[in-house]
Amino acid sequence: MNAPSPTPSPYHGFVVVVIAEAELESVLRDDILHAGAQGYTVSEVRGRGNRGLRDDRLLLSNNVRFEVLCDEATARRVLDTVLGRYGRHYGIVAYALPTWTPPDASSAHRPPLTRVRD
Amino acid sequence: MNAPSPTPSPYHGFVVVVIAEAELESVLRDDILHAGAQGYTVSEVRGRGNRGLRDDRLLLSNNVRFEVLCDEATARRVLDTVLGRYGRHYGIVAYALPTWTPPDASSAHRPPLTRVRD
Amino acid sequence: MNAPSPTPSPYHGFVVVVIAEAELESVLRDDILHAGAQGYTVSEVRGRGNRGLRDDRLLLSNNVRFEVLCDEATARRVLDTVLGRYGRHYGIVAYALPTWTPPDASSAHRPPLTRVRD
Amino acid sequence: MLAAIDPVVGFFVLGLVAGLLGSDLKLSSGLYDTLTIYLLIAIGLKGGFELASRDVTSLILPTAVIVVASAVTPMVAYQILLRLGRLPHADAASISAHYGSVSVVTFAVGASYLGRQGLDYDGFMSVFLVFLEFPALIVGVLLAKGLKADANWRRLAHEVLTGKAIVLLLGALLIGWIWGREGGKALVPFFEGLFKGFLALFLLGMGVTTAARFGDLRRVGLFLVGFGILMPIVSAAGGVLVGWLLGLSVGNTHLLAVLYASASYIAAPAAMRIAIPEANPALSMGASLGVTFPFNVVAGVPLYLAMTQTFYRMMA
Amino acid sequence: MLAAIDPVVGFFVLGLVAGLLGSDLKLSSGLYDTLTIYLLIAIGLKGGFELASRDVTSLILPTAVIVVASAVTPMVAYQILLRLGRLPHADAASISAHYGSVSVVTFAVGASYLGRQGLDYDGFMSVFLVFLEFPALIVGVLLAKGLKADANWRRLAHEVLTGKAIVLLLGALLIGWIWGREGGKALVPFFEGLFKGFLALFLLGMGVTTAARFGDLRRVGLFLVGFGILMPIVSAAGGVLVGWLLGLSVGNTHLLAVLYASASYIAAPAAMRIAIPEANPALSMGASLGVTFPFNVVAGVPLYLAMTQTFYRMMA
Amino acid sequence: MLAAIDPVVGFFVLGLVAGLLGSDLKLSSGLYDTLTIYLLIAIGLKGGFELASRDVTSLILPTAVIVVASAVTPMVAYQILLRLGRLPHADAASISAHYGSVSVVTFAVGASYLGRQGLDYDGFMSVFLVFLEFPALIVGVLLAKGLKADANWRRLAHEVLTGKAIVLLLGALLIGWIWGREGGKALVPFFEGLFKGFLALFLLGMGVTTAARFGDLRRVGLFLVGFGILMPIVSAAGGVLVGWLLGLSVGNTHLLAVLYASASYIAAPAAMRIAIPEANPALSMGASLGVTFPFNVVAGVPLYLAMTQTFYRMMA
Ligand SMILES: Nc1ncnc2c1ncn2[C@@H]1O[C@H](COP(=O)(O)O)[C@@H](O)[C@H]1O
Ligand SMILES: Nc1ncnc2c1ncn2[C@@H]1O[C@H](COP(=O)(O)O)[C@@H](O)[C@H]1O
Ligand SMILES: Nc1ncnc2c1ncn2[C@@H]1O[C@H](COP(=O)(O)O)[C@@H](O)[C@H]1O
Ligand code: NA
Ligand code: NA
Ligand code: NA
Repeated sequence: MNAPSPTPSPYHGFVVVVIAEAELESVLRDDILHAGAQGYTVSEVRGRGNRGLRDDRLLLSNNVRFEVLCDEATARRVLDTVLGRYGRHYGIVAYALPTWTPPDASSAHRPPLTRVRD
Repeated sequence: MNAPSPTPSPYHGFVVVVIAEAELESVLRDDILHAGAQGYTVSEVRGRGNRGLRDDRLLLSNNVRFEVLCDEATARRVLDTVLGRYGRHYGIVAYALPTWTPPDASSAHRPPLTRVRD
Repeated sequence: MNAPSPTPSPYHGFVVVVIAEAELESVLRDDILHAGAQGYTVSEVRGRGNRGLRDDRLLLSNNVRFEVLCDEATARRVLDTVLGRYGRHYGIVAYALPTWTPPDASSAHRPPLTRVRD
Repeated sequence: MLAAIDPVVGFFVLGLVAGLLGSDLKLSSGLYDTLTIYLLIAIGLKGGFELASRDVTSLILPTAVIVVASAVTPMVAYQILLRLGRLPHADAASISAHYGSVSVVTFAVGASYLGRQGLDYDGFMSVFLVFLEFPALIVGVLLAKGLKADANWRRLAHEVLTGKAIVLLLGALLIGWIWGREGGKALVPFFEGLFKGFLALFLLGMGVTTAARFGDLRRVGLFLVGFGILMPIVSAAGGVLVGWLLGLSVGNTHLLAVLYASASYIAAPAAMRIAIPEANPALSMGASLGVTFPFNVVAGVPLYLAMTQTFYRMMA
Repeated sequence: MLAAIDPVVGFFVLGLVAGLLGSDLKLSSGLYDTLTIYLLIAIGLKGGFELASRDVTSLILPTAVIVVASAVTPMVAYQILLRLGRLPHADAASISAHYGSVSVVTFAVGASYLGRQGLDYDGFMSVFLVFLEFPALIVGVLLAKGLKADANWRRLAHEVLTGKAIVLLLGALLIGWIWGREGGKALVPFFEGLFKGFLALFLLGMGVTTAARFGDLRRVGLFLVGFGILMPIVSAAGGVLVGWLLGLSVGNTHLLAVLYASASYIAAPAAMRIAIPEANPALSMGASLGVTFPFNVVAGVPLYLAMTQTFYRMMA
Repeated sequence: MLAAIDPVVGFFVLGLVAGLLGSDLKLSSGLYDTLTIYLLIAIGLKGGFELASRDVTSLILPTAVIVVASAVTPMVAYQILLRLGRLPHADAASISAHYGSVSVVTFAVGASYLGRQGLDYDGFMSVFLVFLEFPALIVGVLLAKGLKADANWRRLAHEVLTGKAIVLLLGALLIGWIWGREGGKALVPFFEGLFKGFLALFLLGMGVTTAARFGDLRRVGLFLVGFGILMPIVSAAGGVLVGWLLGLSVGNTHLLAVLYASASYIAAPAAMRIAIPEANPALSMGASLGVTFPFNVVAGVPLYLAMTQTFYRMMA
């Protein structure tokens, strides 16, 4: 059946995770939406990598962690944009994960691009 | 060998992630446990989606992010419950990921439902 | 081509997630780096499991959530170390996820161990 | 002229300008929480100290009148929003509840302003503050759901009555009342001496927040902007009338007008999210935080005093 | 009668009631941290100012006696928990350490209470506070591990000695001692003037937390509830005896009794989690935060004063 | 001798020791933010109150001179870093900008120190503080990029001008100026009475942070450690000269020397991260927080006063 079901299904598609210096939050936000994502979730994280410790309890700036649900094409655009633009000079890592689709008739018929809410 | 090994193995099964308005935290908590999960991890996140910005630094309420390790059946129940109950009127997104099982004898024999600690 | 490309590719390999009592943060940090990880990201989370509620707004200590990007061998070492050492007496759960590799020539040639930045 | 305004309003404007310029100035959410808890306790304590030093029975009648009269605001607001604004049922009800309820910080700004004018008011005004939190929320849900079963009244009542606004105001009021100013004098340097400083910080943050809310004004639409300015003036006029009928002093009546005119942005949003989930929170918060709060703090508070004084002079 | 109690206890009760009603009132963890840091510094400074104005050598003997005597509490507690309570070895040791150590906030409530009774006490009592943090933790680990090698004493010593409780108490004590009240007078409005306000906020949060801990009481079991009430009374009696033997004033002896009776919930849990990981933290925290802390704050503090006064009258 | 030092420095040392011992003492990031906001407002207000009570036109010339002269520091620093230190272009430019800009907390420590010496200074010194934030940042970018198009000046200007340091200092200055000390007296107990207390807490946290930064010293290298100590002395000497040429009092000149000697660790890092992303922030922060800040707070501030007094005596 193609009629929209009253209850939304769990998201199936991709999750892109981007971890970067907090200074980049506002530009990453714009880039992610520009790449076609319809939303994002962001949280404050601390970390350590090639550039040493980042922890705002020590007056250093924190990192932020973006989590973006999107389809495959958007996932690639997000990854390409953020790593292409900031990967060279800024502390940034990014990866993607395919989400699990419950093997269930109603949602199996949905294309992966469908938003989670009807 | 069926004897419980002294060191626990990494979790294999599913991770369900639910991101929703902070007002729903207490009901989601109950729903998740009701659906059969044996625990959950929750953190404060901010975000943007169809309903605009959510950021408690701006006196708006935050979102919360639940992360639930569970078996497949519980994963489906959690997703169905939370999206079914709150998907229509509240800002909520949810997805699941299958975790990776290290191809290693001792844990391969464990059924996916086994809790991570012995 | 083996020449390093100027823009980094998205991370492909594994993500290990470790959630544990905040008291373990400093030792987990060392163990994770020891196991061969080149970095980590950590955030404050709350949670509930076999040992009841953990929430620092209630003067109980919080949990911390480590997220480690690494190759398969390191992922196994991290999981084995942290669960082996602390799994018995402390509240700790851990799992791993394989990340998605965009089916794209330049990064497909990279071995999974390659760091995300050139 | 500026001297008549309280410098705490300067901090509100500073936050507003910083927000509009896109400054990185932000109050952490922990600081917001701390300031909210502080202001609620300080105001509650002050009311309690006052109650301890006077005959309480004389307050029962005015409280009852003021609380019952406060139900008029949401009912008028609902009709306006539904008929003139053509808003959906649920949104009209939710917004009405926001406007019928009260804002603690607007009250504090009003009290500050009175102080600078050399006008007196009684500490028991914060007793009204406590009781004015509820009625509008109840009216709002009644408007949205009628008396249907699914209105989950128990959960709503719980949400409202145990919300931190009520718990802290009422609790601090009781503590102040039981111990009195003399018994609680060790608390005075903190909860009275620093009041203006904490209020200044809170208003700084509110300025930043209000600036961020201006973006919602587009969604809110021109109609709601007008509503967010005119509705408080109408409510304030009602407050002047009720205060005068009760024989309150000019200062007290002014504060009552400020209370009626103020729109809630702490207790109401949380309660409405539970009670009327179909309502869009961007509309109610956009109007109450983006329009009415700045209007009241900057222009409304002095205006309502002028209204009060004019009316009292006319009736004298 | 209520007038004898400090209004800060009113805030504790308010938090407790809010928590039991399921209110959304919560202190952010940042605010908890801030309040803890403030209280530790304020108490340390006060002790330091006192030391600066007196002959310190006269304190060496009483400090030594008080510290050594404090080791009795965990040893008695351990036997009771093991034999009467039939608790596992590790849990008995860990809980003993909690009860042998001290609670800064209970101390502050005791000092407030004395003040309201018009009774004097000496600022150097907070010197004891610093030194009473350790012995029980060491005894606890000894009980759990004996002198076996795996007790990782170095890590434990580090954890305890560099824990923020000790570092701030001792550090502020030194600063107060070095500069004296005159040299540090610019710090007085903040660290003394606001003390009761900060204490009130902390107790408000402790009330909420205690309410949340009541759920653990089921796990804790009836035995531990009784233990959590009777053990502090026994320890307080020991404190009265030691204070009297050392010839302390009634006020000082009361505070010593309060210190002995109080159970740690900041330093001990962190140290025990490292030293005795087999022990279940829900048991020790349930008893110390869920039973003993509220008992002490509400009933214990006045009770211990009555005990002290009665004993001093008997011996006079 | 210790009596000459402000006890707030004691808190810095306490934090440093705690950090070096590996204590779990940490200030939450919310508390850091709160303290920063408080200090910026308090300093700005103080300057504004001062402006309100004097003829402002007399300040225009000295401000201009002081601001223009401040561009010398980053230019000298750049040459030293590039030629003697052989640092990469971008790093030399970024570090120069940090050293040319100013540190609000170092300024506050300097002002405290003067107060303890019984020396006067004028509140308008914090006006200079505001204007000394910019020039070095602009010089830094000019050095890194020349006047090339890609320097994205608009974004940089925005970042600097709307950064919370400038917004709060300038905003509070204006508020203080408009309302004056009399009009803003309700703010005084909070923003002046508690100043030293907040400063003590901030320095406590800075101590912990500085200790954590010591790890970067290895990366920073011996050269930068020497630079971090000698550069501020050179800049302070320049400050003494400029102050003397402008005919400032000894106290004011000392504060000018402290400003010139101080290195930024709030405004500059954020601005440089945007303007010169190629520069490694560990170098500039390691030098400014790990070397120069502790040096200034503990040794520099008294040294610069000695320098000022000696020079004034010589020239008298
Ligand atoms: N291997 C890794 N696993 C997880 N997070 C990482 C890893 N490497 C770097 N990060 C995160 O990315 C931030 C910047 O990395 P870097 O530029 O390497 O310092 C760090 O502060 C961490 O939060
Ligand atoms: N595409 C997305 N990716 C990640 N998080 C999202 C996405 N869409 C929505 N969210 C999260 O879900 C919350 C509610 O979404 P909404 O109801 O669409 O406003 C948002 O505030 C985000 O935190
Ligand atoms: N099933 C689960 N899903 C997600 N997080 C969990 C789960 N079980 C436990 N946790 C997390 O691990 C912590 C310790 O677990 P426990 O030792 O079972 O109390 C909890 O506080 C949670 O944050
Ligand atoms: Na109203
Ligand atoms: Na004790
Ligand atoms: Na400088």
